[in-house]
Amino acid sequence: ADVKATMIIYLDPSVQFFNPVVKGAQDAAAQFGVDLDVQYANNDPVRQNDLIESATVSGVDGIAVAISSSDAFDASICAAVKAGIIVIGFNNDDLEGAKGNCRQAYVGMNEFASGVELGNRMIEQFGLKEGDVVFNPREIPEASFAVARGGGIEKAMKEKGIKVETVRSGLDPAEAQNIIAQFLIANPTVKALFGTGSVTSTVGAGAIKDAGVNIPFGGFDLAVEIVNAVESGAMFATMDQQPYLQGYYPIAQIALAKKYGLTPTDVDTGQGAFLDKSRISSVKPLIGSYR
Amino acid sequence: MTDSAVPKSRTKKQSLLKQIMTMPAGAILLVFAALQIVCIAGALAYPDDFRYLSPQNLTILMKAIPVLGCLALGAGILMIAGEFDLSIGSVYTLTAVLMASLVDGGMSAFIAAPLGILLGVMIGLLNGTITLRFGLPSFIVTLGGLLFWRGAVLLYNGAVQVRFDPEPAFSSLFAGTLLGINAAFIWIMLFVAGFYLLLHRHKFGNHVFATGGNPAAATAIGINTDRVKLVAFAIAGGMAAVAGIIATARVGSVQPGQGAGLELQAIAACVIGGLSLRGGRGSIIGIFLGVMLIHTITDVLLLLRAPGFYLDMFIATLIVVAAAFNHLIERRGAA
Amino acid sequence: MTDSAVPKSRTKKQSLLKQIMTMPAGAILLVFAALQIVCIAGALAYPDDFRYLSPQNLTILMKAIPVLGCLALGAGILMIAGEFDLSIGSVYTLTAVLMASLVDGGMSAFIAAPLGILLGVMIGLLNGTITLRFGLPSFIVTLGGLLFWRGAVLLYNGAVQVRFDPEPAFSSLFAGTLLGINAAFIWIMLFVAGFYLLLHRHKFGNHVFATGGNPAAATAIGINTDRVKLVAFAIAGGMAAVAGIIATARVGSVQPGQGAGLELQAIAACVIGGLSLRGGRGSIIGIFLGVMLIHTITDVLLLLRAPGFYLDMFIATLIVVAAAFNHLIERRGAA
Amino acid sequence: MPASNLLELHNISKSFGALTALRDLSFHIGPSEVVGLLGDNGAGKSTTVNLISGIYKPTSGYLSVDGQRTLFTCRSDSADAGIETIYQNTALVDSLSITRNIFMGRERTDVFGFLKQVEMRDIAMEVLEKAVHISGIDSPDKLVGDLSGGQKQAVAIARAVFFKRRVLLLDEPTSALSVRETEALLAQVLKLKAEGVSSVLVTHNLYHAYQVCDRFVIMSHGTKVFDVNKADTSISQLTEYVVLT
Amino acid sequence: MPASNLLELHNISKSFGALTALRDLSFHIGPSEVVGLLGDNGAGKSTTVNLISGIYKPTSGYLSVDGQRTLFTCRSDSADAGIETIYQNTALVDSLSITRNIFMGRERTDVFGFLKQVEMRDIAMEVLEKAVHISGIDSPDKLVGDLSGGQKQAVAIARAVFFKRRVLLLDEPTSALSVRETEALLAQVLKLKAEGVSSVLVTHNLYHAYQVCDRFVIMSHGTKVFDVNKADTSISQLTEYVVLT
Ligand SMILES: Nc1ncnc2c1ncn2[C@@H]1O[C@H](COP(=O)(O)OP(=O)(O)OP(=O)(O)O)[C@@H](O)[C@H]1O
Ligand SMILES: Nc1ncnc2c1ncn2[C@@H]1O[C@H](COP(=O)(O)OP(=O)(O)OP(=O)(O)O)[C@@H](O)[C@H]1O
Ligand SMILES: [Mg+2]
Ligand SMILES: [Mg+2]
Repeated sequence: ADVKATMIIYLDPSVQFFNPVVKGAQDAAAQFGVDLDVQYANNDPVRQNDLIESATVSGVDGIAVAISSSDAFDASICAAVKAGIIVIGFNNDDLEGAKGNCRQAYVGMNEFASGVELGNRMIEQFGLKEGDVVFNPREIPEASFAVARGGGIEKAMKEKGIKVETVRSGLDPAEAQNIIAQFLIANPTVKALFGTGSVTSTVGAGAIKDAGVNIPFGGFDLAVEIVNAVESGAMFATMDQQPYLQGYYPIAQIALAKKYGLTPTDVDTGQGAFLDKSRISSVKPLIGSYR
Repeated sequence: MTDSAVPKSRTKKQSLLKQIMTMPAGAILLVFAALQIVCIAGALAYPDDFRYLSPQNLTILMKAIPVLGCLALGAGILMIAGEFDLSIGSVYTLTAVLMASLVDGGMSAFIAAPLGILLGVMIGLLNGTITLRFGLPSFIVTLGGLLFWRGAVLLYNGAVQVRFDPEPAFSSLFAGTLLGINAAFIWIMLFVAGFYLLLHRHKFGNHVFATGGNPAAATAIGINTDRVKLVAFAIAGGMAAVAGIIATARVGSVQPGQGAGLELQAIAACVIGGLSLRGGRGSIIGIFLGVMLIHTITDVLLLLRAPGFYLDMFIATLIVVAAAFNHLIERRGAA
Repeated sequence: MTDSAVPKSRTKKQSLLKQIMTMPAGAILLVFAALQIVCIAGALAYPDDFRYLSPQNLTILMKAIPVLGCLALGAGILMIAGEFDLSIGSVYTLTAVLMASLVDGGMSAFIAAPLGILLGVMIGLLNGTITLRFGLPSFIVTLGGLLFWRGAVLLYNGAVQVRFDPEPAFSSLFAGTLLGINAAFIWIMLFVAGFYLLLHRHKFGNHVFATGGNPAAATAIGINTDRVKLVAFAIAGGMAAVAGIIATARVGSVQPGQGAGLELQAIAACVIGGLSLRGGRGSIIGIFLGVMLIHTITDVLLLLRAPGFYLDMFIATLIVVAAAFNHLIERRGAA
Repeated sequence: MPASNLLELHNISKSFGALTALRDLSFHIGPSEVVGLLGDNGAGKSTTVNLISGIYKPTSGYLSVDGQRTLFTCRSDSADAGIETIYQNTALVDSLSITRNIFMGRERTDVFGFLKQVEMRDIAMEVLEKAVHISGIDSPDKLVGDLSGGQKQAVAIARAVFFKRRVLLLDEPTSALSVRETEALLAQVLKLKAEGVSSVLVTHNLYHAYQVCDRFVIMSHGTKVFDVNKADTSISQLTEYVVLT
Repeated sequence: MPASNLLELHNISKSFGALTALRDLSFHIGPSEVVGLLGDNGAGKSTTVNLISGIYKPTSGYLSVDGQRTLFTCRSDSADAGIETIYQNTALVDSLSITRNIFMGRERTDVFGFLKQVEMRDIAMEVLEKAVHISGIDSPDKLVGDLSGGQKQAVAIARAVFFKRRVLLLDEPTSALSVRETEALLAQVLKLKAEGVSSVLVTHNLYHAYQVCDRFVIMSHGTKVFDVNKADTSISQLTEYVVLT
C-alpha cells in the first residue's frame, strides 16, 4: 500500500459502538489501498498521547483520532501536522472546533444534540411535565459520551422543569440491571427511564419489568436486544449516529488527500439519528456491520 | 502428679456471645445479623418509604447475589490455598460469550453451558500450570490472563453483544422460581452447602488450608501442594463460568466489556468475610456473608435514595465501616 | 581446632554471570538487557521499518515511563513494608484535578503542585491510619479508597475535564527538555536514585524490609512497625500525586475518568521486578526495570504496528513470558 | 554391606548455590537400630534428614531401601518407604487445630473422602497423652499457633510416633521439651525399637544420644568423620569428636 | 523487698481469650544475678519473658524497675530500661542478611541516618566469632533464612549479647546449639554477670541452669511454685519441683 494510516479510538476495544466505525475504516482502507492500523487508548489521555506520538514516529501518512478532550491532545496533534501528517478528528471534536486544534477536518455528530432530541421527543410523546422526575443511569458517568448525551437529556428536561436523577451503573449488565431495578423500586414516582450507552439501553427494559412498574424507556446505540425492545414496544426509541461513516470518511479523506491532494472537509454524520418503531426494522439486518 | 485438674482451671468459661465472636466468620455473622435487624425494623416501621421487605426488592436481592457469590466462592477457595486469580472477570465474560454464541448457532443450552464451564475449568488449569510450572506469582500470571481472555472475547466474537436465547427449560432452571424462591438463589445456596462440605468437612479442604497456611510444612508432610493448588485454580475458573451462565440466563445477553473489576469485588467480598490474603484462613460462610453484606449495603443505599452520582463513595465508606466493626467485635472476642 | 580453613572450602567460586543472577533484581536485569539488545539490533538492521532508535521514539519512551514509574515506586515501597494501596489510581486523578483547578482559579502552579502532593500524602496517611488503627487488611481499606476518591473527583469538579495551563517555567520543569533529555525522565531518575538510597542505604529502608519480612520479629526487636507502615503509606500517596503532576504537565488537561486500572499496572511492574506480594522482598532497581520492561514491550509492539484490538493480549503474553524467563534465570543462578 | 540394611546413603552430595552442604556422605541404618546423628551446628544433619525424607534431592549420589537403589523425589516417596520424620522446624500449620495438624495429609475419612472428625479428635487426644505426656493442652481443637514452643514440638512428635512404620527420623526432637517429656520421648524410641522400628536421632545432647543409640554417625562440615558402635566408644570420645572436628 | 532490685514483677496475670497463661506471678531480679526460670512446657515462661520485654501487656499487675513502678507498652520501653532478650522463636527476619538482622532497629548510621555498612559488617563478624563461636558462617552477608537451626540461634544470641545493658533475658537459648557453643554461651553469661549484667535463663536443662544460676524460680501452670537460692537447694530437689508440680 502506498498510504499508511493509523486510527486511534479513545475507549477500549470492547466498546461495541466502534464496531461499525472500524468496519467503515477498513472498507475505506480496502477501497483506497490504505495500510491501516487501529489503536485503542483505553480511556487514558496519557496513553492516547503516546499513541499519537508513536504513530507520528512510525511515519504514517495520516491519523484519524477521536479528539475527546479540548486540550489534552492539542500539542501532539499539532506536532503530527507539523511533521506533514494528515490528521482527521472523528467521533469527538475539540469544543472550539478548528480554532482549538490543528486537525484538518472533523467527521462526526453532536452527541449533546442527540441527547436533547431524545429528551424532547420523550417529553412530547409521554406528556412529561413540570415537577416530574426521570431517571438516567450512566454506565461510566465521567466518560465523554455519557457527559454529552446525559447533558443533552438534562438540558431538555431542565427547560420543562423536570428533574433528572442519575446513578453509576457500571459496565456489567447483570449488575446494572440490579441497580436500575432497585432504584425504581425505591422511587416509584419516576416517570421515565433513559439509557445512556449500550449497557443501560440493553438492560433498561428488563429492569422496568423486575421493579414491577410501567414507565416509558428510551436510549442510545444499536444492538439486537435494543432493536428487539423497540420493535416489541418495550422501548420507545433509540438514538443512532451512523458510526460507519465516522470510520469511512476519515480514512477515505486521508487517502484522497495523500494521493490527489484533495483538502479534507468536515462531515456531519448525525442526520436521521432517531429510530423508533416505525424505522427500526429497516436497520435491524445491518446491525454489527453498517449500523 | 497432683495437678490433673489444674489445666482445666486455667481456662475460664466464656459467654455464648464471646464464643460466637471467636468462631471463624462469627464476627461477620454478628455484623450481618445486626444490619438485617436494623433493615427489617426500618422496613416494618416505614413500609412505604423503605421498601426493603417488598417482594420485588427481595427478588432482586436474590437475583443479584448469585453472580458475585459464585465468583467469590471460587476465588476464595483459591485464596485460602494461597494463590490469586485476577482473570475471573474475563473468564466470566468469555465463557458467557462462548455459551451464548453456541446457543445462537443452534446448540442446546444444556450442552453449551457445560462446555462453558469446561472452558472455565481449562483456563483455571492453564493459569495454575503456568504459575506452578514456572514458579511465578499467580498475581502476574492471572493479570496476564485478565488481559488475554478479555482480548480473546473480542477475537472470538468481536465487540458485539451476544443474545442468549435458550430453551425455556434452561431459563427456568437458572432464572425461574421455585416455591417463590429465585432459581439462581437456590443454586448459590447449593454451592455454598457443597463448598462448605468440601472445604470444612472433606480432606481436600484440610489440604487447602494446610497448603495456604504453611506450604513448606504441607509439602514436608507429604501433601501434594501443587495438585491442591491446581484443583483450586480449576474451581476458581469453573465458578467464574457458572457465574457467567447465571448472569447471562438472567439478562438474556452478553456484553463484551462486562466483568471488568468483578475480580476485585470478589476478592473484597472474601476479605470482608474474614479471609486472609496471605492464605490459610477463611470460611465459606464468611465469604457468602461478605457477598451478602456488599449487596445489602448497595441495596439499602439505593432504597434510601442516596445520591446516585456518589453511590460508590457511600458503598466504599460503609464497607470499610463494616470491616472495622467486624474487627472490633473479633478483638473483643479474643480479649 | 584444626578446621579453620574448612568452611572456606565448602563454598565454590561462582562465575560472574551466576553472581549477577543471584543478586536482587539481577535476573530481571538480564532479561531487560537481552530485550534491549534484540531491539537495538533490530533497529540497526531495519532503521526505516523499526524506528526504535529514532530520537522521537526515545523521547516518547522517556515521556511514557515517569508516570507509571512514580506510581510503582510508591506502591512498591509500601508492598515491601507488607501493605497494599489500590487507591493510587484514584489519588493520581484527584490530586491532578485539584492542582489543575487551582491553577485554573489563578494560583501559581508552583504552589498548587505542592498542595496536590500534600493531598496525596494526607490520603496515604488516612489509608494507613484506618488500616493500622482498626487492624484491617489494607486491601479492603484502599479498595474503599479507590471508590471513594473516584467519587470525590466527581464531587469536587463534576464529570468535566479540567484544563491545566501553568506558567511556562513550571511546564519546562516537568515537561521540558534538558540537554536533550526529557525533564520528566530526569525527575524519575532522581526519584529512583533517592529511593534507592532511602531503601537500600538508609536505616528507614532496613526497617521497611524488616517490617514486611517478619512483622512479629520487627516488633519484638523494637521497630515501630506502625510508624514505618504509615510513612510507607504516605510515600505511596505522595508518589501517586507526583505521577498526577507529571502526567498533567505533559498532557495539559485532566480527564475525571483517567487513572482507572493504574494501580494494577503499578503492582504488576513491581512484581515483574522481583517484589514479593507477601512483603519483605524487592528492590528499587527491580521496580524500575519492571516499569521499563512494560513500556518497552508496549512501545515495540506499537512500532511494529501490532493490531490495537489485540494489543493488550500481546502485552499480557509477553509480560508473562518475561516473568517466566526471569524465574528460569533466577533458578539457574541458585542451582 | 549386608542386604538386610533398611536404608543406605551412597556418596550423597548436596549443594545450595555456592555452598556444599553435604559432600560424599555414606552411611546406613540397620533394622531395629537407633542411630545417633551428631555434629556441630551447620554440619549438615538437618540437610541429611530432609534429604532422606524426600524434601531435598541430592546433587549426586543415591539412596537404597532394602538394598534396592532408589531416589525420593517428594515426601510421599519416602512415606511409601516407611519413613516418618520429626522436622527441626516442626512443620506444623499454625492456623490449623492440633487434630488437623496431626492428620494432615493422612486424614481418616469415609469412602467419599469426608473427614471422620470425632474419630480423629479422639485419637489425637489419646496420642498426645501417651506418646509424650504434655501438660497444658486441654483440647485437640486448639490452634497450633497458640501453643508454647514445647507444646508445638510435642504435637510434631505425636504425629510422627502415631504414623511411624519402619524408620523414624528425629531432628533435635527434645530441643524445646521439658525434663519429663524428654525422658518420655527417649523411652518411646526404645519401645519402638523393641517393636522393630529403627530411628535416627539428631541431637546436641550427647547424654541423651548415648542413652538410647546403638551406633553413632558424626558429621563435620558436610562429611562423615566417624561411624562407631556404642560398644566401641565412650561418651568422652564422642564429645571429643563432636567438639574437635 | 530491697529498693536495689533491678526489676520486680508484682502480681502479674495474663490471659489469652479463655486461657489464663499467667496468674498472680511475682518475682524479682537483683543486680548481678543470674536467675533460672524453670518449669514444664506451657508453664508460662515464654509469656513471662515476652511480658518483661514489652511484647505482651499484663492483664493485671505491674512491673517496677529500680523500685519505680512502670509498665512497658512496647519493646522500646523495655529497651530503654536496659533489657535485652533472646526470644524462643529467635525473632529474626529470614529475608535479611545476618548483619542487618543484628543491627535491626539499632543501625549504626551517619547523622543523616544512612547506614555505615562496612562498620556494621565488621562488628557483626567479630561478635559472631566472639560471643558464640559458630562454625559454618563464612560471611555476615548470608541471608538468615539460609542458616541452620543452630546458626540462627547463634545470630539471635550475638545480637542480644552485643546490645546487652542491664538485664539479659535468655529464652531457651541453647536449644539448638551444639555442645561447644552451649559451653561458650554459659561462660558468656557468667562473664556478663562479672561485668554487672543480670540474666534470666529459661531452660529445660537443669544441669545448665545449676551450672550458672544464683537463684531459681520454678513455674507451673502459670504461677510460681518455688523460688530458692542455689545455696539452699540441690539439682535433685529442682528436678523434683519441675517434674512433679
Ligand atoms: N536452604 C538453604 N539454602 C542455603 N544454605 C543452606 C540451606 N539450608 C541449609 N543451608 C546451609 O547448609 C549447612 C548445613 O545446614 P544444616 O541445617 O543441615 O545444619 P545442621 O547440622 O542441621 O545444624 P544445626 O545443628 O544448627 O541444626 C549450613 O551451613 C547452612 O547454612
Ligand atoms: N498467643 C497465644 N494465644 C493463646 N494462648 C497462648 C498464646 N501464647 C501462649 N499461649 C498459651 O499459654 C501457655 C503458656 O505458654 P508459654 O509459651 O509461656 O509456655 P512456656 O513455659 O514458654 O513453654 P515451653 O517450655 O514449651 O516454651 C500455654 O498453654 C500456651 O498454649
Ligand atoms: Mg539442624
Ligand atoms: Mg517457651
